[in-house]
Amino acid sequence: MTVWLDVGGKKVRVSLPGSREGVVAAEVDGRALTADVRMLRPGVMSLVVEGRQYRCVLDGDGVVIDGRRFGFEVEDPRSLQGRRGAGAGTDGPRAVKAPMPGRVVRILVKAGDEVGQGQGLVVIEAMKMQNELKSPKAGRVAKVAVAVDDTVGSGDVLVVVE
Amino acid sequence: MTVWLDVGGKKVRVSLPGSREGVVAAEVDGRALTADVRMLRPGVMSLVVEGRQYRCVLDGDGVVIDGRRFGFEVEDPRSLQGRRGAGAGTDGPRAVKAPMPGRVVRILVKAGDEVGQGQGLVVIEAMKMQNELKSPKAGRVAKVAVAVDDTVGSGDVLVVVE
Amino acid sequence: MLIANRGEIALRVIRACREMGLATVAVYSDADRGALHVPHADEAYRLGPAPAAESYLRGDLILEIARRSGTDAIHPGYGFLSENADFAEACAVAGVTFIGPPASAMRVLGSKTKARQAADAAGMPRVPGSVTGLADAEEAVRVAAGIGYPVMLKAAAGGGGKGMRAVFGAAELPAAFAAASSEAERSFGSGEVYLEKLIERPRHIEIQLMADEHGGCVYLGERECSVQRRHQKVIEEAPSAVVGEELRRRMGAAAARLALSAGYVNAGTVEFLVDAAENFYFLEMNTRLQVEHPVTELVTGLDLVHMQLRVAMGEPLAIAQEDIVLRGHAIECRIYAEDPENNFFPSPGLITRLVQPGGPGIREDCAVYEGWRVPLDYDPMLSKLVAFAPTREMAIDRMLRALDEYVIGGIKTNIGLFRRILMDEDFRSARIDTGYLERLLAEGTALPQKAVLEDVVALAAALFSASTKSEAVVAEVAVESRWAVAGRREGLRL
Amino acid sequence: MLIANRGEIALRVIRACREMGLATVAVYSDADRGALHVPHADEAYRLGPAPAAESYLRGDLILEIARRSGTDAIHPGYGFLSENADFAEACAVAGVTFIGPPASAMRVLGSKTKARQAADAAGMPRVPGSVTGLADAEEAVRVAAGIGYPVMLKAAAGGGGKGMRAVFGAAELPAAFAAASSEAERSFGSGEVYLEKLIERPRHIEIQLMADEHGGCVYLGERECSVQRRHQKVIEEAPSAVVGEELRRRMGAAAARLALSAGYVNAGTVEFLVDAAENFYFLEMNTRLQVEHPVTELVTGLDLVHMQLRVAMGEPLAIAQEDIVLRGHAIECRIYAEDPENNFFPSPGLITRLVQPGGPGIREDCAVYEGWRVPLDYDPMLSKLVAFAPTREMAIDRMLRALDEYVIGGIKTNIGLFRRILMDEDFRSARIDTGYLERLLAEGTALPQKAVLEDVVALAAALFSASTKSEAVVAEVAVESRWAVAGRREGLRL
Repeated sequence: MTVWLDVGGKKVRVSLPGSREGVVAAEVDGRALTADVRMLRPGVMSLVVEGRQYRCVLDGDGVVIDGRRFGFEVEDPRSLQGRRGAGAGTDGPRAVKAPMPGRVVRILVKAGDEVGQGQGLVVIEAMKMQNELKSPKAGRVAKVAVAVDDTVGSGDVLVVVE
Repeated sequence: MTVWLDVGGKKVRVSLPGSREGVVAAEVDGRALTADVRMLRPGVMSLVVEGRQYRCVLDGDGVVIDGRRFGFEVEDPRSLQGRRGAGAGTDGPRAVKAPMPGRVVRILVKAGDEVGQGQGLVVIEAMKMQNELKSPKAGRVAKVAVAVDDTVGSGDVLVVVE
Repeated sequence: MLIANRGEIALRVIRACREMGLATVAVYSDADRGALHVPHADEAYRLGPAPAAESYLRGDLILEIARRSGTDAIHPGYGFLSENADFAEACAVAGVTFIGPPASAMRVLGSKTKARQAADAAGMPRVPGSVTGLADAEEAVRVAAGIGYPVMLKAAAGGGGKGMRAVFGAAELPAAFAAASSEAERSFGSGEVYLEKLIERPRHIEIQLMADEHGGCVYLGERECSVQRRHQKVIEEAPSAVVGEELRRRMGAAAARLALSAGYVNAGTVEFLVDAAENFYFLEMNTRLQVEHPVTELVTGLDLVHMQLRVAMGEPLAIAQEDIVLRGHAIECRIYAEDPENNFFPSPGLITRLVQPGGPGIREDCAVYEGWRVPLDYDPMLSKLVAFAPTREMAIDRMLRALDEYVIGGIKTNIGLFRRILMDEDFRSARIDTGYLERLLAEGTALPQKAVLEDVVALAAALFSASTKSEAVVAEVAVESRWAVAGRREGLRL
Repeated sequence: MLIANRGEIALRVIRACREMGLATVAVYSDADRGALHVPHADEAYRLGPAPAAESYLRGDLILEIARRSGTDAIHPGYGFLSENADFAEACAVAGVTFIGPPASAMRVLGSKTKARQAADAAGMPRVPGSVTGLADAEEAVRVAAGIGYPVMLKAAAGGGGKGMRAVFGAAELPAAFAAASSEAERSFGSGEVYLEKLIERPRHIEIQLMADEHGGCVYLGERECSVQRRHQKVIEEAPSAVVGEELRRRMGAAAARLALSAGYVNAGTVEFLVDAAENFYFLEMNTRLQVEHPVTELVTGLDLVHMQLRVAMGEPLAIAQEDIVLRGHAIECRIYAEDPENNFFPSPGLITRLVQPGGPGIREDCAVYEGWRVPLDYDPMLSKLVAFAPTREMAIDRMLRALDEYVIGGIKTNIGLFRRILMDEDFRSARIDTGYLERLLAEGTALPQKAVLEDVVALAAALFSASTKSEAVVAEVAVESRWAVAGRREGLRL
């Protein structure tokens, strides 16, 4: 079985043999890598490679080793699209999104206002803390998408600065 | 859904509604019993009945509450056989079985020996401990089913005393 | 004993009650039916909806549950109703023992402004500033002009950094006043704020007190809580690296004098700022058990909750001042569900993986578990990880070892931040003050980390990915509800 | 640092090494690839098949791994090679530091018979008996006749109750001699046994020592280990309820004198029997770290493994005798995979459920986890649960609270036995001796237990049963291997 991965922005191809516990002779981008694999409980695995022991813990789309989290993505090799579009440039309009669920406490700007980079736009309260969301760039407020006391979800657009 | 159980030798019939989390209106042998049910993780459950809170932990065929283990068996109501036969009486031949896996270290009797109740028959070593298995009754050794250095499994017959 | 709180402190009090043979009554909001304090209690009652104002702050409901369950004592933990004198009074009226000071002492010492008056009366040094609450922004500007900038705005009723703002000039003051007042109103039900002079590079050092009903009062050494972010304590330790026997005695005696002057009973903490010249200034008094009490327990060998309960039963203190000896060093890290990479925004949600540290010298006061969804309605503290060792250096290294073992998956936490602080040379040399952490964060230096071979990471990721399907089943089962899963499967089969 | 051991002690040593910045090398038998000491180490190497004689007792393989991994020190833990002087010598020859006493001191003090000679030379009181090993059963009968029955047979090389037999008359002696000698041969590689007079109702009290290479030697108070079954310690505590300052000083000084007389270095324990009149008799010396060392750590505030490592690095002791002060009380319960209802037969197997206790004052030295299969090849100890509190009574009640929280599913354990002991009036009043537990077990009285409504039990069982299918999936996944499960599912789909 072959798994195509994106680990921290780098594409890797890993070939795994049929048996994936005990001594596993794998290949990473064609390089042979023999590991002694032991699943301790779901999501917690001990890997021994040339004597070196790695306790690996699965955390969503990341694996934690030695206290460091390495994000990864499984890629579908049949898909030719690759990653989604390169994303909005810094020049175009930028949406300021809620980084977590919460409630809108104060709105510090209105549509049409000129704002500087780092200027406060909206204050959200979540888990009893008020957090001020700042403008990612200098520009003009194109839109304020929320009102005071609105409940917002993670990722909801709050303000657009253009 | 109805579950027929044998809890510590007592037959019980429990009727459960379709939803089995949150406030559950059940019946135990026809008696209404309303409980607030919350599964914390697989095998660990909090039950609140009339304000009293019970942390219930599933342990194989038993449930542990307040440090006490209550064994139970799910019975198939369609089966008319009930429990297995009442079991060997104390008068007939009695098999002495290995209570756990181990290795036979010494055999203290041979077939035909007369033995008293509590007399040592076989010594088994397991987990670095030697354990002497004693005769459950006075009688005659009908059979010694193992030899020194045999590896035995849990439940294997070692000696039969008749 | 009814525990009018949630989370780790509710669990901690429940455990102490069990040890003393007291039956325990837990209360919970709708967000907390699955919280870990509930299954540890003998009885459990629903309070109300998730918001604290409709549940854990509803003293009337709590007293009604106490009555219904035949409970004759309430432990308020910290936060929520713990410093609410009206609730303490309502308990007294209802014939229920409130585990804490009498309402009268709470009124004098719990309000920051009144406590400052009491401190003045007791001849205790304090930071220059307004003694009473400020009527409005104009008064604030006037008072600030009198004592000189920089100044600090503070909530009269509060603690924990809420309703606090540092102000460096008159222009910022009106906005800061509005923000602090609104946050105070929201957090403590009172928008009263006052201001005082900002001491440069102060250390935050506090004295733990325990007083009985018979005029006995001991101090249990100090805690240093200088590692703060936005006025929230992040790391606490005992003892302080800069407090010697003599300073400890002076601070302890001053704190005890203040408490006795107000007829204080039970556990309390007097907070001080200490400047580079070892001058100490009274800051405020917390009239309750504090989050960071475990470090004091570890270095004194005492159990503060047991002591609280015995004092509340009317017993005299079983220990005299001269018997209290500090031994070893304890450090506490407050592990929060927050994202240090994203301005420390709270990160509530499902804990999909939990690998907790353990071993000698590690204590964890924690009430989360794998499969628990951290609600967004309350403080995002997940755990208090505490390391004890014979010396400060060993305690730091022990904590680093424990942090290496710790993995919390599914949500963001500040575990990496602690690793960085504990490896920082200034922290290790105890060159810290209340601005230390903000400066460290501003530096933004990356933490030196152990090298992990890229190929090994890729292999681990591939092995985990190859098992994603069964993994998904486990996660679902662990998390939502097995009933739901079973139902869904049956549905699929049709 | 190579840790030549397994289980909780290997993990405990690994944690200490990490705290001191030392890289760790674990070794494991085929039964232990999934054991918890492995994933905590920096490096891990397979030793051999499951039987200890082919793995953890193979000093040659261990030294080969040390060489291969470039390790220059070995910590032997307890048991296995920890008291093997030949191995200590082989380490020295190989240029590897053995964390323990020099082979010469081990030879003098590690053999029970030689240690008795050394004790006589050091003027230490001891129980009458044979000073040298017994050639055969005939000699045993002769010696026993000289000192009078009852007598105790003991393995010269051993400890932990293995190879021990109490004999009450000459008729039993030959069979007991054969059994003890064979068990000793099997456990320690030497069948040498000796005998001594059995003291009536003695308490087992031992002194913890730590000696450096510079002639420094301190005693770290005593532990009482009188609660034993078949000469195996079941509960240990510090301090002993019957040892006062003066007796402690006398026992400690005698123990230190013995150690110094043999050039002893590193951690060691001198065991005594203490009779009702507070006479103490030398029993034996254990030339290694002991299972029950945590109770000493909790009451002294020290870390014995850190001290072991520093001593082995050639450092002088950092603490003087007068600085060692005992504070509070600690109790340890050795939790075993064994069935108290069935003659305490070992109960290895799969841990299908694990709910561990926690909270203030609870330390658990443990290396098992949910999904771990306890192998039948080694000692069935699962965990050392330790409670610390200001007083003995509080420590007992704290332990009871922790035991109430503890659930180990899938295998039998002795948790219920501890509940019974800790609620027993004689134990609570410290009226204990080495025969106490056997007497309690012979009584067979049932433990008073909290009432649980039958209907609630039935409902819980029904709710669990209703979810059996998804439960089974989880158990499988947790336990065997997710790869196997995934494969099976795919198979089913075909």
